Amino acid sequence: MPLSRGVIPIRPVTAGAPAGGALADAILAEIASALHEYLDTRQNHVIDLTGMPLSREDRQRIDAYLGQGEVSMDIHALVHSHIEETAYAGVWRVRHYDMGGGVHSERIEIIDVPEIVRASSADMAHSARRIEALRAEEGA
Amino acid sequence: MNGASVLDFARGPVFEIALAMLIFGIAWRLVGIFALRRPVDYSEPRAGTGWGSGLRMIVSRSWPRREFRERVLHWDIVSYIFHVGYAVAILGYVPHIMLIRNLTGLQWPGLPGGVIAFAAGLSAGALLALLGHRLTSPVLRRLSNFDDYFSWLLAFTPLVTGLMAYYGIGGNYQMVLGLHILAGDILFAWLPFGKIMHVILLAFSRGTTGAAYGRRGAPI
Amino acid sequence: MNTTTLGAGPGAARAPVGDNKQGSLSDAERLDRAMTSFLRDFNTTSALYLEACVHCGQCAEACQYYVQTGDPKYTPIWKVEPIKQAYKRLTGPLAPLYRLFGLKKAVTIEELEQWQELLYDSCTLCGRCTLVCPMGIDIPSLVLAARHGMQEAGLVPDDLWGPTERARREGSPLGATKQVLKERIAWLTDDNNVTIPLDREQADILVTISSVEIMKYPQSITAMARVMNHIGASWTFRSDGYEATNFNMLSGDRTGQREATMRLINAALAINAKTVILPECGHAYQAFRWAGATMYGRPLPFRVVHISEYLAEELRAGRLSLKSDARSMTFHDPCQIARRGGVTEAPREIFRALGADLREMGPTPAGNWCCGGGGGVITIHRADSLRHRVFHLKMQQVEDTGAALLVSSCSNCRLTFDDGQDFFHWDKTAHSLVELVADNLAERH
Amino acid sequence: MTDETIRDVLTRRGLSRRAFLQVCASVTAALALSPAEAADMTKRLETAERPTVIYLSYQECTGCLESLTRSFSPGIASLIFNDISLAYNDTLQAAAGQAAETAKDTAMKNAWGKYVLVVDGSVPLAQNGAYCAVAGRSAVSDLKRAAGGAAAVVAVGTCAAFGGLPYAAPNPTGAVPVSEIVRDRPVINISGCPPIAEVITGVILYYTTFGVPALDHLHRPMNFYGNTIHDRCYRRPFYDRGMFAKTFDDEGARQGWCLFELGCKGPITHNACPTTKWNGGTSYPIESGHPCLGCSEPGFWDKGGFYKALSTPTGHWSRTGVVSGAVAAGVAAGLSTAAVARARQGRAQKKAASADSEPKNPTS
Repeated sequence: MPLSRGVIPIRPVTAGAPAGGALADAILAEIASALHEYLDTRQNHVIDLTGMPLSREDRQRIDAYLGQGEVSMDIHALVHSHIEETAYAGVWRVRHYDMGGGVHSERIEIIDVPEIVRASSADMAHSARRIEALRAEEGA
Repeated sequence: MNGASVLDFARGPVFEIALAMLIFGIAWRLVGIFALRRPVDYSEPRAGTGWGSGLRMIVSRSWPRREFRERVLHWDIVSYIFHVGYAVAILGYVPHIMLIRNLTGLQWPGLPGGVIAFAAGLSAGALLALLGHRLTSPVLRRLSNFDDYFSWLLAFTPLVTGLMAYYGIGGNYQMVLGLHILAGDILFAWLPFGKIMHVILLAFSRGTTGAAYGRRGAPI
Repeated sequence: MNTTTLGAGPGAARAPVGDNKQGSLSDAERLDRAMTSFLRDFNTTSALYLEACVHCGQCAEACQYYVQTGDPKYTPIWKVEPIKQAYKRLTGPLAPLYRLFGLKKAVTIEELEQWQELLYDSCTLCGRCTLVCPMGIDIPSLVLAARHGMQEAGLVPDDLWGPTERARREGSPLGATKQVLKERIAWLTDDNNVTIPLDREQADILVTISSVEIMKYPQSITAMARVMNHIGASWTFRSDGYEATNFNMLSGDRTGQREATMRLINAALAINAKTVILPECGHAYQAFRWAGATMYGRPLPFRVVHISEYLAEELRAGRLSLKSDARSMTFHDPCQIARRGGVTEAPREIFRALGADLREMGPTPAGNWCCGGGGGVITIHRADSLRHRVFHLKMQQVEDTGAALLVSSCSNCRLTFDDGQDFFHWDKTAHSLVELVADNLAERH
Repeated sequence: MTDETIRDVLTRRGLSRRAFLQVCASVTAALALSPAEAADMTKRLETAERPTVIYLSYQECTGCLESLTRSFSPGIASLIFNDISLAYNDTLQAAAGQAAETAKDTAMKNAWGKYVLVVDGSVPLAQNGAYCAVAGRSAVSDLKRAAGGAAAVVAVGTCAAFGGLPYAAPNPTGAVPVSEIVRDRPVINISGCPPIAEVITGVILYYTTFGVPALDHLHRPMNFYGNTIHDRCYRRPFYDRGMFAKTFDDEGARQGWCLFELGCKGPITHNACPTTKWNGGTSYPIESGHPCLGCSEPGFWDKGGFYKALSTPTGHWSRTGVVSGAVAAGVAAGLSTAAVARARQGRAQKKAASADSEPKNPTS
């Protein structure tokens, strides 16, 4: 449990407060060109926001611009991941949460469907084996 | 020697030695001058003892008299840019104020880093211009000796290393910071032994002439 | 008259310039004497000055020799380089370090010989450099100290040494002996119908004279007498103490300087003078007003004033009344009286009393350009062409005022102006302030 | 070596490729890899053999291991490290005594020449290494033996990397960092007191896929130690604007101003704290209001005090002593040089007087 903010009179200051929203513009430009790139070459593009020194304004602007799209998914694998399409088709926001519930990785992917959503052939083969095994067990 | 050890060295023993040399040298030079014979002037003063004029001249000679401005003011201004920039960088930068507080217990609010960097940059530019002037003016070439160039170098090095440290130029920050502090140490240690001693002698030499002229009632 | 040795105009026969050394000492002895003298002179004040110089070179910009020639050797502080060098090696607190690291070489006899020109020919001790120096270094005082050593070493320019040596021998540099003075006063009294008291046994005021006046401007003596008489002062000239010029000081001859000073002091003491008036002579003012008591070793028991100061006092006291002379005038402040002497208001009070249209030179009094003849320079003939170059500055400054009349209060300046006027075929003549006053005395009713 | 890949291990544990991709995302985010590098790493991890890690501890406080295992929320990477790769660690394993030694020997033999040797703690050399011994062997000989079969050595923590606390003056045990002992293997220093868990695991995974990462002059991976705390500190704007907390409880401290004046060593400390943070990304010391101690830098114990501003002298000598000594010496020097000058002047005066008693001047 985090200590109550009232106990210790600390007012945390968010990172990079005075930086302005310059980075948001650069990211939006990158998204636009990545969409063209994907249409031309089918080459996907990932923008990893995790290590970027984004200011509060940057985040607000990115959120405001990208908005919410039609698709929203959750993955419950090793950890929880949340994936949602933005208001722009093919522009996805992918967030991986760590075991404590914090975001450990946050990225914008430009692709038709994010890689992590697809079921892998190996897993599908494994599934097939498991179903056959189950049926064999039931049949027996 | 890596950056960390240069930094520790500069902040540690070298600083102490430099501080000792600074104080030792100033005491030596001032006592050495004032323990010489003192001239006695029995003439009847026209206007008091001249003390007031001495004090006044310490201040007034900081700006050239009207009659000389046409010929000297431009270089005076360059020199002022150097000196004021230097003073702003030394006295306005919080890490420096920390040092002063550590040494004297005095402190005052600092200035933003950008202001300091601007002042230091101007100061460095002015210092370069002054060197150019010294190297090209026949008068200055005639007068200049080792002390002039060496003192210039020792004044310039902390500025440049300080700016490098501020802007993260030169790779290893610890090394650059260490060199900056080392350069400051060397400047400290050298101060009393070369022309930079003028920061202290200035008041005495101006005051002496101011007082002498003052008691004569002569313009200063 | 023996004035040809002084105001050599164009084409005047030049005195033969020897090797400009006095005596037959060996070089080593000369050097040793110079160093000994330098050493004796160092004190806290000169030490401060020699330590404080930052080699900024601004003094050059104030010096007429540099300004007119652009030659860096005329930079004022460079002129005292040998004494600076000696100081740093021998006396300064860091002298052991300087010697240890060989940062300053020992002064050589060649350097001293080379510096003779810089110390004598190209410095009038005018002190303009003192006013520009950011460290406030009084360079003329250092030049004087250096000249002491040069004199001890017998390295004074012959042309300057001549009158200096004569002053020692005869009591006056230009041959104005006691006998000459008496004769001169006798015929001035006759010619001008004026009472000129000489050798009165008691008087409140001892008036002194410059030998330049005795030999070249005798009318100045008459003028002084008329003014003093007009005021009704108790005054006298003394044949045992009249010569106010002190060429010995200019040469660097301490012994002679002291002797010349003591003659005036003793004469003043003999008549119980309350006041000694110095004539229109700049260096006399330095030598007696400011250095006199120090030569005496204690404060003088009488006050010393320049004639212009005295006249201003009497104007204020109402004992001197003048007619109006509304001509446009400009005043040349003599360096040693104004800039280095502190007498700046007195002459202006006199001009106001005359109702003159005073057109000040720019700049003056502090920044005034020197006439170029002070400090003994006027006597050194080999320096004539250099002196004429710097006189050009002065001439320009006078011309710029547009004043009809040029007045000064120093007969040495006047001599220099006369010479320059001659050389440049200039239409301006320098006049004496005292003579101007004498010519405008109001009638007593 | 096991011939198993990391992917295989995850599959065996019933985790899908999606879980694997989550792992990769975690690792690449921690390493701050570019998207292209991240894609490359994902591909390589798919086929990379599971690394064997042998973890040895010498003069240390176990804080590094605590960081690794007891962090607020164990990260994915540490899960991999602890549960998948770790072949030997005397603190974590159940075995003890002879059984533990045998386990270690077996692990080393099985992966001889291929394992990653992680060392935690400094190695004492004084008294023939008697200050630290494991199973009757001194730390130094134990380390030399283990390093003999290692593909690379990872020195975890400032003690192993730079000597750390045992190395602090006067260093009674003669402690040295691992790099002083191991000279014929690549040594990767992961400094910090302790280091960040994600950094330790990230570096090991990076080594597994790409080999030795780019290192700085102190052999620390540039990925994590390439920037100073100051470079990425969210309080940096306050530093630049000259706004500093003066004490721990003043308004500046409450407003989150720069802690430089309180001794922050951020400007000279290279670490990933501001980006990776601690306790599962919760915060890092400066965010908690405490200046950076500079724990990932060599000799941080001996820099004159944690709360002394970086620009002030470390001050090992007495200030009063230095100042008064210098003043006294200066006055003495001044008086003596002046006395010498006066004596010289006196001699000159005498000489001039005797010269004056002879013919008065050079001309006569």
